[in-house]
Amino acid sequence: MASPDALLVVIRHAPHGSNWLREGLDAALVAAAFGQPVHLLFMGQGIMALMKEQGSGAPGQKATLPTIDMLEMYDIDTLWVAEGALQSMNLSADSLIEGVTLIADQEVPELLSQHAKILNF
Amino acid sequence: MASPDALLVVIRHAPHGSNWLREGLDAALVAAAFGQPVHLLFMGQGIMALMKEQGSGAPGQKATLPTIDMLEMYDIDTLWVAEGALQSMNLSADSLIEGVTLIADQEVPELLSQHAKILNF
Amino acid sequence: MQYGLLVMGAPYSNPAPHSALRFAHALLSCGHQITGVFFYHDGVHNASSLMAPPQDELNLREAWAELNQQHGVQLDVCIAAALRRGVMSESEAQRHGKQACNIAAPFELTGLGQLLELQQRVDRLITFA
Amino acid sequence: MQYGLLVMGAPYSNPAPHSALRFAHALLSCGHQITGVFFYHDGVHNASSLMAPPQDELNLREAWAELNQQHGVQLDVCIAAALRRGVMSESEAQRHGKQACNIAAPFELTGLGQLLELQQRVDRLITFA
Amino acid sequence: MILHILTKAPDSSAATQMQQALGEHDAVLLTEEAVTAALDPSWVVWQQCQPRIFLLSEDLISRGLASIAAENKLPTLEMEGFVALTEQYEKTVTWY
Amino acid sequence: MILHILTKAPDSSAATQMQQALGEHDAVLLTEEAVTAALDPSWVVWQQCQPRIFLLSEDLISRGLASIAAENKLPTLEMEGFVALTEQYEKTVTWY
Repeated sequence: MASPDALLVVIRHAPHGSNWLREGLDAALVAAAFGQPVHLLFMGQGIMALMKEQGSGAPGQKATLPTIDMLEMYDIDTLWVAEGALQSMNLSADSLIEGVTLIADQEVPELLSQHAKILNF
Repeated sequence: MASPDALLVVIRHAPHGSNWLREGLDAALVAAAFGQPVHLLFMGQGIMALMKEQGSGAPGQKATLPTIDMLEMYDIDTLWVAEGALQSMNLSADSLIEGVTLIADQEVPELLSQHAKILNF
Repeated sequence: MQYGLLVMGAPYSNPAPHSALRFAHALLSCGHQITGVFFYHDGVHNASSLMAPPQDELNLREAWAELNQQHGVQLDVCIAAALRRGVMSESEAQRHGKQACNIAAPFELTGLGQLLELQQRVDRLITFA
Repeated sequence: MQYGLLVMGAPYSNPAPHSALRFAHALLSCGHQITGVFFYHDGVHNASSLMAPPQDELNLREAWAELNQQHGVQLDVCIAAALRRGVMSESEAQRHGKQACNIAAPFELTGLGQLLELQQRVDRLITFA
Repeated sequence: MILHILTKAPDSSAATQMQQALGEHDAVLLTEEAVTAALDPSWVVWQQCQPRIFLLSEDLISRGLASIAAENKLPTLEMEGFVALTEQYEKTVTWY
Repeated sequence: MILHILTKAPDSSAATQMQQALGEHDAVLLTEEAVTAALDPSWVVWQQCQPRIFLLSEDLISRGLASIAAENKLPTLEMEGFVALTEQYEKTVTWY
């Protein structure tokens, strides 16, 4: 799955709380548009970006789900989620959108080492 | 010590990490300059503002200690520190500047309720 | 009742201004008055007239200005916090030898004393940060 | 070696720009080259020409500009992150019908692609956030 | 009697500090990131502050947590309920 | 082999995430707020990453923690040492 020339974008911030998530996803989309293979790893509160029932925010605050849905159009189809993070948030995988790949926490260091380029948001 | 017309300024952020500490202390100084009695409560990382050995930051980043020293000139002489916070940071009172008043954690709710005005930084 | 709001988060980087604005409209529809909004810390960016979010996102500066125009809510911006962060009125720009400015009426650059006065005057001061 | 820096914190609200600047000078004194600095997220405020900190504090915009003038370090600012936060060049100001602008050379508004290109070109990309 | 407004997650230092400051008759409103407390009904503040602790409905919805909050039978408020709380409590303190 | 740069306190979620991402041969540099780790020699990452974990000296000094770090015999680096680490490790990841 991981390839040495792929970019790993790590997403650690939830929707609405800041602009980190939005700007992290933008970086992933632009890299993909430039033809780079892109993989996403969701850690901690970043997992909230994958909640399937999320709506838009207060008036004028964009929803994240449409951007997540766009990932596939850009050939970004690897969305890793560390199992431990899910558990520590008391979330089950059923709450998340489809197409997410659960990985064991111990695999996270390996993932990072397999990618030559990493951007951490 | 607490008076119902006094302003309680709560300081929860450490020096250098953000501008919360600086701008919280500014609010305390301005209130005192306007003649309001002002008390300070330091919680969590805010206690770091009282470290007696702290220097200035990177070139161009102001030190906090000179501002702390100014408090007395503005008749702000009540600096409360919750004991539990000190302990949970593994700090002893010896590391702090003089003139700090240690209080038990259980007294914190009482302090807040005794002040009609609170600003939380 | 008379309310005052203290806003300390920057638009887009922090949900606080959005929450504050929603709360303000709920206050008004419940029949309360808003004496003033004080922008402090990163909240000073709410006043920037150069803010240009994508068209499908709310322009917070405009939304605050509307609150002033329709409900007479005073919009005060802490001058020290603003200057440090690059938010500057025409007269401050002149004083600092700058060619441009990015804050204008209905926002007013003012001292921190204004916040303390607001806190004294209102029945409730609510912080959004 | 060739280094690139990614700066994502705002001056005064975050120590990241200060750390980045110290690191940049250490790099140069160790004999390395800095190809470019990319400002993203709240880091775009580093480029604001209206920033006016108290005189005893460092003006970060000036410090970055100096790095460009003395060592040819390219200073790129993400345009989408900047516009949303009220950081705007003269040409963008015209396009958006604004009366003023607050970013000028040696800072350049550019797309995110520039960051990815920088990451490809350099031996090391170090993030300050 | 104070209304505490928490805007950060239950595992944040802001949440810890709020908990230390919480008086016996105080109330708590969970907004913004703090609504993730809906995922953790065993969070100590739920007990400590019952029945005067509420989640802001709009922030639950935007984060996809509304149905989880409903399943866990957690008390929610609309924006008007937030206003009503600030009427009722003379002081509010925001923890961020 | 990755150099991890932590800029937030050891009890932050950034620190937790870094710890999860830490590979066997990785190194850690503690900067900015992260230098408060000097107060807690029992922090699990000190053991996990020994002998490849360092505190940035300048940030210790500005926070008044230099003598505590010295008492606890914790390894510190100057800015030039930070540069040397980035030469040595091909990738760096910053946790903030």
